[in-house]
Amino acid sequence: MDPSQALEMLKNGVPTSWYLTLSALLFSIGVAGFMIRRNIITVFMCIELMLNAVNLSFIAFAHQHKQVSGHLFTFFVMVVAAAEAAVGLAIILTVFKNRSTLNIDEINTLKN
Amino acid sequence: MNMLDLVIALPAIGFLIALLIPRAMDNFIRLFALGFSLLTFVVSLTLVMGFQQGAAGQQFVTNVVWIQNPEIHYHVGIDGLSLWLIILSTFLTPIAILLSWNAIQDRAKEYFAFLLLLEFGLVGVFAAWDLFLFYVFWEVVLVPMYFLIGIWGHDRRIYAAVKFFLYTMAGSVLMLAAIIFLYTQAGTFDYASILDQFSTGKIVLTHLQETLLFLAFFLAFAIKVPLFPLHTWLPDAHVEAPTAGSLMLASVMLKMGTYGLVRFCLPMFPTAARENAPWIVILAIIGIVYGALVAMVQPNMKKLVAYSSVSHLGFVVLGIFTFTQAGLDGAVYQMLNHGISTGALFLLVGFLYERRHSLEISSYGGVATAAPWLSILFLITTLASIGLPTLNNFVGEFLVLQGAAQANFTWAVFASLGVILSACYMLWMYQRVFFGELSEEVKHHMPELSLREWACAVPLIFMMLWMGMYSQSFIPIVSEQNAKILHQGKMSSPVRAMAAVQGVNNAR
Amino acid sequence: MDLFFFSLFAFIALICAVNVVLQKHPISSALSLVGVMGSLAVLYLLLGAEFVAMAQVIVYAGAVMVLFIFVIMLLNAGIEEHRGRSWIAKLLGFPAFVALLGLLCWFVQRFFPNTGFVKFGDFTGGGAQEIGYALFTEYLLPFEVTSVLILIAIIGAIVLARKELD
Amino acid sequence: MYKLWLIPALPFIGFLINGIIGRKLPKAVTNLVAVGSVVLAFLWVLFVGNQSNWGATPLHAHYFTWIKSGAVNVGWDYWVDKLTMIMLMVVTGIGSLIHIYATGYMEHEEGYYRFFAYLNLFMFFMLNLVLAGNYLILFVGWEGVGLCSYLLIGFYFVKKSATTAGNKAFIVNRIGDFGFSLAMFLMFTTFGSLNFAKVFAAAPGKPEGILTAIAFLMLLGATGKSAQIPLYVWLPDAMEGPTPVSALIHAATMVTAGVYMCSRSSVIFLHAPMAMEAVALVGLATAVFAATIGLTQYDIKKVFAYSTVSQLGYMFLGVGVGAFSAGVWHLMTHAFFKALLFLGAGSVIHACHGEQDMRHMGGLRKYAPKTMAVLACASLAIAGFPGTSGFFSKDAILTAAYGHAPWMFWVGVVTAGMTAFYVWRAFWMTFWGEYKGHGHPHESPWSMLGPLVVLAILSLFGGVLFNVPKILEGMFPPLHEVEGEGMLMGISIAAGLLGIALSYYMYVVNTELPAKITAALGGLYRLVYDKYRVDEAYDAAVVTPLIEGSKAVLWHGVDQGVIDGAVNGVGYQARGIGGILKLIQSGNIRSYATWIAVGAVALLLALGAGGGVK
Repeated sequence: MDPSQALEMLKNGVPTSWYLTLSALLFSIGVAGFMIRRNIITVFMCIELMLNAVNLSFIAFAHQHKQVSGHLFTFFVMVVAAAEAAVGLAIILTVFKNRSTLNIDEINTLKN
Repeated sequence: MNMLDLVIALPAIGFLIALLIPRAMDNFIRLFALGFSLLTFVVSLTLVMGFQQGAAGQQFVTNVVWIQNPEIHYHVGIDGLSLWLIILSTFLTPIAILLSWNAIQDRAKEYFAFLLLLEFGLVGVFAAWDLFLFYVFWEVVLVPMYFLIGIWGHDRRIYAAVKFFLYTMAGSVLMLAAIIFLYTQAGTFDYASILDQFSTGKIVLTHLQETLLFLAFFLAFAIKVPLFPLHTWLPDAHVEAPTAGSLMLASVMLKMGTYGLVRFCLPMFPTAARENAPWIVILAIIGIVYGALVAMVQPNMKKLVAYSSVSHLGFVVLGIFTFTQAGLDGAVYQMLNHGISTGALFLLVGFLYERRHSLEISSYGGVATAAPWLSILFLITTLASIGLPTLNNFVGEFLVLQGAAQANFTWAVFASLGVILSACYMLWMYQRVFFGELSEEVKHHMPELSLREWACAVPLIFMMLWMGMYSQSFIPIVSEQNAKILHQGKMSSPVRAMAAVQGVNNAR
Repeated sequence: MDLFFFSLFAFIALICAVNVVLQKHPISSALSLVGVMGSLAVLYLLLGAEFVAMAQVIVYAGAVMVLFIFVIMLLNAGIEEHRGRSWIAKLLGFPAFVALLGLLCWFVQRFFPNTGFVKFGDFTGGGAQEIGYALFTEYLLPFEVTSVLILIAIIGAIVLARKELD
Repeated sequence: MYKLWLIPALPFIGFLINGIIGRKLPKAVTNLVAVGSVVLAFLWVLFVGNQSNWGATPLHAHYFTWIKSGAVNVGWDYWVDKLTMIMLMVVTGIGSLIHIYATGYMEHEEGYYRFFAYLNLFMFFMLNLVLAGNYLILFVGWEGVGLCSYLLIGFYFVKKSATTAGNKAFIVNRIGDFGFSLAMFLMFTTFGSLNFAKVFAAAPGKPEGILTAIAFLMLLGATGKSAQIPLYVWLPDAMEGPTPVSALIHAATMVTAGVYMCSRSSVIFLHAPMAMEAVALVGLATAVFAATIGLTQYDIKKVFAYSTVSQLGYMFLGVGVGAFSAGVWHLMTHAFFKALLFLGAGSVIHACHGEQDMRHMGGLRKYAPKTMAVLACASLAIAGFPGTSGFFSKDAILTAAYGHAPWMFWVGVVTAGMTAFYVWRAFWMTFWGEYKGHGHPHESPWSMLGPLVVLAILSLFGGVLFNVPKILEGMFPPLHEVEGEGMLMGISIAAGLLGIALSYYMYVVNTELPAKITAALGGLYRLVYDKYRVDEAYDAAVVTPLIEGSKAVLWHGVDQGVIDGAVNGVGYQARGIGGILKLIQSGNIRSYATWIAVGAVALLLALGAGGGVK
């Protein structure tokens, strides 16, 4: 496929796979952030980032299949994310009150 | 709803009510548990009254659907094999409760509730006629016993409880697998229907399948029996368990294994059972002699009795796998005998423990001077245990050995060694505990039996004499059932007669 | 047109996402995350998901991120203290990350080679009406369940937050 | 019909009364119950005998089915024939006398009621043994008397030696019972029944091999109960029990049960010649062996104990050579004179305040002349003095032995000489010379002496009064006439008289001589004095290895080492693997995330390699 041909095709719009690729990239960035950051709030934001990446896939597939279900899943994910954010942040507050740190490396009560 | 259902239900109801009684009402819980178990016992006696000798199949049957899919029935019923074992359970539970009266002060409510739950499970195991139901009851029994050992036991109770639990689970998992396999073949868990399908040839197993299924069942039961070399959980569990726990464990729970062998292994897999009999019998005989020898050198009374159980249960397994009428009858009778006499031994050891707070033989001596009646009861029990004629064990041992002699005389020769050794270890222990000079410590801790203790011991002693002197009250219905089992296994008498001749030849 | 908008907002989203991860201060991360969400909302619009795009802006970029910023402020979270990472992480971290990215892209391309094209206006089923219809017919039960979930979350948050009052 | 059950039931009732409420009863009542029940049983035996022509036509009674399972069907059956009748008379008769004696002997003992309860229980079981109509009921009595023997040997249960002796008796007997029970199993598989009548009717037609096996196993049982080589070791130790017990159980009745059983099973033995030979050899060997030990002992009861073993050997010799009736005859006369010897010894011990060592006695003829007189009667009888009871029975056995194999006769004669020697040695050491003990010896009360006098009369004239071979005519093969019977008789009389004379010379005339002889014999004497160290040999060869082996190898080795080791090993392995896997659970969230990521990537790779989801 030569470039001109490709450009011609792009007139029709953007391939869905590009959206999916973007979603994958965002997701990977989220994973990387989750793994390298220590601040619990930032880690939390990386999770949100991953959720958003997944949402994007849902929407892209919804468009692809011309179905509304994907939107609804996204909707539910948002609800869950909102609930999670509320509870999660409340937990962070409590943890911070008890241990005066936001560094997840120090929050390792699960060990043993 | 018939009397059998009532016997199964009463302990369960008692268990639930006991849980609702406030913790503070300690004595009421004891009375309640005793009353309920006695009631159960009385109701269970109506089973004996109503049992019709000579009737075909089981009696007091209830068969209702319990779970729709897969179809599992609440199918219970009794026959000559299970009747006495159920009576044994209901007979011993009140005694177990009564003997724990003062010994258990800590968490009395749960303790007595667990005893009732145990009774529920035991009666259920012996009554269940649906393989799945059987398995459920089998596991129900495990739970209260685990806690009885783990909470109210002695120093190493956790180790013992876990060992007991894991050993038994290891076996029963295999049994579950076998039960499920049978379900895939027969399309039902109903034991009567499965047996029927076997006999009409609807289920045909390959030789390998039959052997594997037999082994799966056998292993579960052999661990419970326990058969050498799967017995090492028993001494630990006995030593650590509270007295009532040891009593129920030795007297009834071990019988679950031997009951299973007779109930399931022989009728369902007759060929595999017969093929595997030689090595099983050898293990049983090793168990008889080995258990006796190890019992002889135990410094701890409960361990000694535990190893003696290994020896005695060896006789039961031996009897079962002789495939003779006498051997099988003797084995079943020996189950009951062992329940009574070893139960009594644990009971009396428990009395000693309550007085002196030690299970070591060496911390006793001269008890006969301080507590003559206790010594006499112990002596009678000891004699029953070593198989003195006119006491119960003799009848069972005689029949088992007679059966073994008919099957293969060499077996009888080696198994009889156990009879000699049993006298060695029991009398030696008796001498060291009861005879000799009375030491100061023993003297001050050895009151004579209390009324409650008499009430516990006398029924057992009475049963020893009754079962030893007039076995005809018990054996005929057992015999009838065993004849059916032998017949189902198509083990015709010519085969046995040949085996008998062979045995005679071997002896020459 | 599509290509332009896609490229622009995809680029913004990626930059912001990288920023979320790389910024030392949580506040910066949070603001970058708002950027990601905003640009995603535009992409949703491109995909014909009007309702979701609005919800994204209102719920995510608005409510959730405000919550984050509240917490950051409340805790006065500063720059995270930096400690040395293990040499394995240093050595393998970045290559592994690139490998992961590559793997995912390769996957997308491999398994979805001939997907269709996204053209604004091709799909109009994402309006509030359609969503609402689906929500109250086919997805009624999950919808109700989410409401319970939200309720639980509220109560949970209150309970957790109450604790610090004692 | 004749209410045979009443015979054992009477002592049993006595046992129940004394055993349960005996502690609260006054001594007179205890005496009455104990003695009365046995005397009544004796009277009932006489009544039954009188009514039934002394068992000439056997009586049979079936009370209830005891054990029934398939073909095994054993009833509680009694069977009375002439042999039973003799045994019943001996047991209840001598039992009554010894009970009366014991009321005097045990008067000052603790646990008086307990003693009589045991004694009555013993009578119950012993009567069961002799009345039994099948082998299993016989076995009931057999084991039951063993139990009572155990209880009575260990009567002074505070003494360790007594209880150990009791255990030894029980366990050694158990080894015998092992043989007996195997004999029963084999018998049942062969004959399909344990009933005497059925077994004896069927026995002649069965192959000799099986009958020999049964007979050998029965012999093993008999050697246990009747203290023959190799299981005789318990009987000398059994003298730890009170003296009436030694007299009743360990001399007159229980220990003869083996002889009784062999005679009872004569049909089987007669068809198993090899076993017969073995019985004779065992009996003869035991007779000599025990007699040599008897020569050296100083404890008066031990002397008589070895004498019992030796005399039981005689009975077995009689049975073995086919002279069953002679064996039973000797059983009876031995019951008379040996009971008397023991009771007399008891009287002597009583007189000497519990002293049993003959070296601390002597000169008692001045203090206890009546005891001396009765003991002289018994000693004459056991020495085979012409006309006494022992003379007839022993002579019958020796004559039969000569008919079987002359060398057996000669060994028997030598034994007879030794017997006369050691019994009279005891007699002289006790009654002649000077008193060397402590305190003042005294004569025993009449409650003790009365039975002694009766027994003395029986010892002297029992052989004439009861001609057992004549009574039992027809039950057993007749005793063969032997050429030169008169000469044989003369030889055995001479041997007995020689023994008496030698003992008189050594222990009355020339009292220095024994010490010189023992010094000359040296090690040999020590060996005999230490009873050939058989107990020690058994200990070293059987008991110690069994106990130590069980402890070290079976318990610690197999049980705790191998089996539990394997079980716990599985547990430890599981724990070890868990310990390694535990490292993953570091508690560090980011490492968890890494693991998840790794897992996801692995999944993707797998999917990619597999060609994706279809």
